[in-house]
Amino acid sequence: MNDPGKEISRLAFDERGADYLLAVREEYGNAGPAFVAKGEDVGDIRTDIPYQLVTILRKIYPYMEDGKIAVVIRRCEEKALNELIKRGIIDGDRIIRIGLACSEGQIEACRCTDPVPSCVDIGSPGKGWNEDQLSKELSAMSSEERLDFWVAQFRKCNKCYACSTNCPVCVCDHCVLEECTFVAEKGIPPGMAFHLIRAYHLSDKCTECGECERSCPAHIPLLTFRKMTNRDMKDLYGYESGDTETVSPLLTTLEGDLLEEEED
Amino acid sequence: MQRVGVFVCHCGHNIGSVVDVEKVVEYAKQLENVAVADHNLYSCSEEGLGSIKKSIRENKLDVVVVAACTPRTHEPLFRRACEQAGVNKYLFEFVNIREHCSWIHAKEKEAATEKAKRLIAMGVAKASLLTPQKEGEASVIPVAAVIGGGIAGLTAAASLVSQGIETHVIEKEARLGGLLNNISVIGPEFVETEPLIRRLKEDLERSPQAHIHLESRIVELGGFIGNFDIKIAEGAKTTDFKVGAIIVATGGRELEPTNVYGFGKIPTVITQMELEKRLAGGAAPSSAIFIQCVECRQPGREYCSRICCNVTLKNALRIIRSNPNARVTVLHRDIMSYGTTAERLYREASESGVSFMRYGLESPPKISEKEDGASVEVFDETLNENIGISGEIVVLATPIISQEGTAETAKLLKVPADKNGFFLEAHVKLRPVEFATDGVFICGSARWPSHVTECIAQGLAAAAKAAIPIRGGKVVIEAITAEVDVERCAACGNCVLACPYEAIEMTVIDGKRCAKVNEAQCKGCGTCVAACPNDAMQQKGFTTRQLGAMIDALIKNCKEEAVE
Amino acid sequence: MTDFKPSILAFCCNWCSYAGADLAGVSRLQMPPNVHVIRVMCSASVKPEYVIKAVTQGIDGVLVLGCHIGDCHYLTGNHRTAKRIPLLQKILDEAGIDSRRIKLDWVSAAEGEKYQKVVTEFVEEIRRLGPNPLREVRF
Amino acid sequence: MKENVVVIGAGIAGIQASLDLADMGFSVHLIEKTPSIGGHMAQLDKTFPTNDCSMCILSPKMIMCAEHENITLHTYSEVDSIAGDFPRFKVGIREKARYIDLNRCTGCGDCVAKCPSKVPSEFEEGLSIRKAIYLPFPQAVPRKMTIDAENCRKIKDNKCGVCLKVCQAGAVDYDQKGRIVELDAAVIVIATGFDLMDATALPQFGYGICKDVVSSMQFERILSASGPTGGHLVRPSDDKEPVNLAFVQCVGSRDAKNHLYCSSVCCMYATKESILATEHAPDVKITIFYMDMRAVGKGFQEFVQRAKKSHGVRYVRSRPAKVQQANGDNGVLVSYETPGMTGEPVSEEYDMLILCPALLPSSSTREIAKMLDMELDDDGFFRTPDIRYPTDSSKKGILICGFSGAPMDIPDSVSQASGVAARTAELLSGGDR
Repeated sequence: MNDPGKEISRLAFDERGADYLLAVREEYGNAGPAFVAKGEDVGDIRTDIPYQLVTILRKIYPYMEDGKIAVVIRRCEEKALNELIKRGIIDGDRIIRIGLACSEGQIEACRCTDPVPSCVDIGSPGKGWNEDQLSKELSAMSSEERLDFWVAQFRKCNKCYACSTNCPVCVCDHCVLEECTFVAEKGIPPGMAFHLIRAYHLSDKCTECGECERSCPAHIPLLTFRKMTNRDMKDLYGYESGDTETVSPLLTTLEGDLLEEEED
Repeated sequence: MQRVGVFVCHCGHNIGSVVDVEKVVEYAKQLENVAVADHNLYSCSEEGLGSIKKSIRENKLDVVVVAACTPRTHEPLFRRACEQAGVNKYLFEFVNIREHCSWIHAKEKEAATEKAKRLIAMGVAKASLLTPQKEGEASVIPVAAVIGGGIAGLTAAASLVSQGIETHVIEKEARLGGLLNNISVIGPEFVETEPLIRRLKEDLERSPQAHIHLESRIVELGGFIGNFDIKIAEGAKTTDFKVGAIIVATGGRELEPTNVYGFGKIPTVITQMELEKRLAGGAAPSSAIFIQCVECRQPGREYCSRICCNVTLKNALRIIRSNPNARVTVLHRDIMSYGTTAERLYREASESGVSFMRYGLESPPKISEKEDGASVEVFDETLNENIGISGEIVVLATPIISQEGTAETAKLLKVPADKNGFFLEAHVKLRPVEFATDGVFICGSARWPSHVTECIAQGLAAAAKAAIPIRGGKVVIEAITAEVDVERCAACGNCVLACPYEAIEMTVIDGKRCAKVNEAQCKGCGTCVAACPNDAMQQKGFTTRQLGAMIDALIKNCKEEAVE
Repeated sequence: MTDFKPSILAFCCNWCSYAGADLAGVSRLQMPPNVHVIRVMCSASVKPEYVIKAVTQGIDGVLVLGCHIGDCHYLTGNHRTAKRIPLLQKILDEAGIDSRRIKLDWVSAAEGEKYQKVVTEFVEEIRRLGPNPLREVRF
Repeated sequence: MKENVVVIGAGIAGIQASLDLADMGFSVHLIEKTPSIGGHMAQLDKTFPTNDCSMCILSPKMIMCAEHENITLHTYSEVDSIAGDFPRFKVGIREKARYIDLNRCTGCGDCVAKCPSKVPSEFEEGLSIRKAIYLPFPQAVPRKMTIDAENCRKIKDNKCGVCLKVCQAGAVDYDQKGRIVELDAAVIVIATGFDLMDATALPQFGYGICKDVVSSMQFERILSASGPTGGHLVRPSDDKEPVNLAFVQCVGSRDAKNHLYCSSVCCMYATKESILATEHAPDVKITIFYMDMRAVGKGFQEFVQRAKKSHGVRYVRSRPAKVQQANGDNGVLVSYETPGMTGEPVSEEYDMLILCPALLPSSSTREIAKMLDMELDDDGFFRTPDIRYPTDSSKKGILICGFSGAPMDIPDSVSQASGVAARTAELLSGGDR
């Protein structure tokens, strides 16, 4: 593999006029997000690590008063970015996108159905996954079996909040899951409500990046739960998270003439 | 620690004969935060209220819970009693154990008693977390603006001025009068329009309270009830002023027929407006054919524009009156002469020789040009055959359509328009001259095609609605509004989109982006609260902690029962 | 399961369904004593979080009742309710919580009988479903 | 000092006028002859064209009237006398004896449960019964009982007295006397509304002869979820669900022999009732006999289209000539001519027939006109002579709104009612134009 850093640096600074670059860099044997100003050495850029740079972007953005920021983004990150732009949290005009197509292996790991960014700069477009095997199995189960499955899974939760901390679209600083207004049980594990409320909150913005599942130390199949909720959202309202135009159906009125009563 | 007092009502036999009130009182006494629990035969009677007030004072109660009937009728009464005893009226919680318990479980005394306990436990849980609230007030600039100087707008303005209220009239044309400038006589009583408009104009022109802006339009508008900022372009210059209320009276206009019935090709095929002009000039034709419902009441434009039949009846009679031998035919689909005088006009027209023929939407009249006019072939539903008629002129009765620029006005004022482009009032039945946005009102044909008398009545109605906050000098801001915890708010914008009243906007406070509720516009529905993911948005009197505590109380109860 | 006493929560909007419940009372329409009403200003203020809180801790069923579409006192508040609750039901189903434990319906201020019917049928439904399994689950 | 305004009639027009006048700061006295405010609108199941629940939207306004600090309700009261001129009228209000201490009655209804005397309910248009001590309907304002002396055994025959015994609030007072309240009023607003024409005067339509012929207001109650049948669509003769219904428009109106005018609202409410009926009983077939389909308001034409297309309502342009009992006791036989010059006589059988009678100026309209020596127009409505002031009567300071001036629907009545408030403010601020 030739060094993607050069190409990314060229795209970001020379071709697209960025002032900064946000990318994943390896340093001293550790890979992590790196924020590089124009003119600095970009170092050893890695594109094979599924890191959600948008999460970092969202966190540093309020402190960036000006300048254009180039970000290396996968399709899922691109969608997350769109969700943030739609909500006015990030100004899209200040972001330069460098599209990264995921590898076959990465697509498989995420059971990803939508792996190709709108503009591919790095990597070659792979084919999306059709279906998440586990969610298929769960759907085939009886309600009781499904409940048993999830109760067993959620019992493993040690309430570390890695899922929400690393989520690119979890935008709140103060999370209701840290309090007991809705989640009653104090202590660990936190019970079903914790995970259901998270599912509901993410229903109109989750991009299936899989970061929650990857970062879960208890190996709860959270990405499967996300995919199931997203499918519901699509079935009910034809809504898919990730573009800047469509407003969440949960916030808008029903279609049709307001003068007419819904026929039921 | 709040000191809660619980008062359980027997309501004579209504509650007492089903629910064991004494038992419930004993139960209430041991609930957390309850300082005192008592019962009354009728809590709402003078004696009942007196004993509650006495108990509030003697037991130094912070919060009052009454378990009785429904808050929908009795809450104001108990709130007043709380206030009289020195407790903020929002530190009161009503538990309904009559409509929602004793009356609907009349045969299950024990179960009803248990349910009453649970309901009271829930009420006490919420009450313990209540906080005092206060209705706010905002001052109102004692000036009104009327957009549109037609009959509806002029009436509204003249009424406001005559009530002593300073009023701006914003008219886009170079003179006042609107559509009536082109109509000399109006039906059904054949009243001349010129003196009508002239007197209204004179009323305004001689009053120092009236400001007339001709050739003007609004370019910017901000603010809310009591305090709107308006910028208008008046000819070449711009003017700013502030008003407390706005009346929209932009009217409607006659639809210019497209390529139907030979309009534009056959010179004797004219519009109703053109006929008005000719009749005003004294030129009555010797024969005329009116075609009703031109380009309306059909797919694409389904509505009936209400006034055209009566306009035709008026003009048909004007022709007959000036020339009793004139042949006048009205081709119609239904004659819409509703009410008293219009129906008499219809009768008079029939009796004076105007012939009325019904045509169906599926077989519209066909027109061809003739040397001295036009001839019309129409399928006569009564005779069940095609017949031919000729007339010196053919008058097309087209509908009133929405005014040019309605979409822009709607956008500036943040008010809705319906699918036909007419403004959409707050409630089609009971709030015909109001918009959902407080302080903005609507009248005349901008809302729906209306007769002159209807426009005048609506103009007066809008003037009344606009005058109410101005006369009061202030508007009361609901106590039960939404409020944002700025510290928590993640500025995700959900609430802004969810609010049915556009009462929330994004702002920056101390460098932090966050939502802001405009309390003057908030109606306290709580839609935004449910949309907020992290509890930053709260509805006063219905906070998530308060409702959460109610749910907790029921959960606790059902767990205890399970243990039993 | 004869001694199963379902614990049911109902959210009623102040303007229509609470008034409909009142009318049921005024008309002395009898119904099972398992439903506990929480009055809210609009069905759109019912946070799905409340429903989740209740069902995950053992409440057997939750009713959300609002004005009919078009009748909302707050113009279009209930339109949001009409979207949120079906999604919530799906999410609960995915987790194995029977979504029939949640019901959204519209009851106007004149529909005392409808209120009775909704309550009665819902209680019957919950009886059929049996106690909420999460009442027993200890985490 | 707040000026007094007396509003006569507490239907929707009177209620709206009172609320706006009160919000403007006038001291309003609202007079209503029945025990509760609300008028005809309270009887309606839904309102066209949105099918909004009528009580849902009216009841908050009724409660607001009762709660408003500037409004005094005089229910079960009538105007006894009016003297003087603008702005100094003297109004005598006759508060009829209710035999109930309004300060004590809590509206609990214990007395109603025990009262043995049953009377046809006016509110339910005679389709169900009420007691001699009663609340006219559940949402009544004020929520206070009334004893109807004509039917009370205690007052009439000095027997019974059970309500006194069961009333724990001590509110029953058989010796209560009516009284006259004298008021000064600057302005008087008349909102006396309409009465349905009694269709027994038109025997050809079978009302009062065939059991299954009902008036539109009766049908409205049958459709109402809180009505006598609990919202079940059944016909009177055998309580069975009708399969085939017909409406007759313009019964006694647009008719040279009876009332010339058009009542303005019947086409639309018949359409509404048709849609509602098919919602109650999806298989029911509906025919509307009409003369002109007057659907002139916002959304009305679309409403009629919806009735035709989605609810299968058949509109027939013809006025039935005769309605007779069908075979047996149930149903009716309607004879009419098909539209057109060569109209064929047809007879059709219907399970139930609904008449839409002329809506007449209410009886109070005539009484008040007489009392004030005011002009009525040829149709019996109050005359409003000057087009510039469509709510001003022929007498200065006496204003007219709603149906008492001319037939109109609810939004027009409400507009006029608000308009009256503006005119009052104009008249009383001296800036008369």
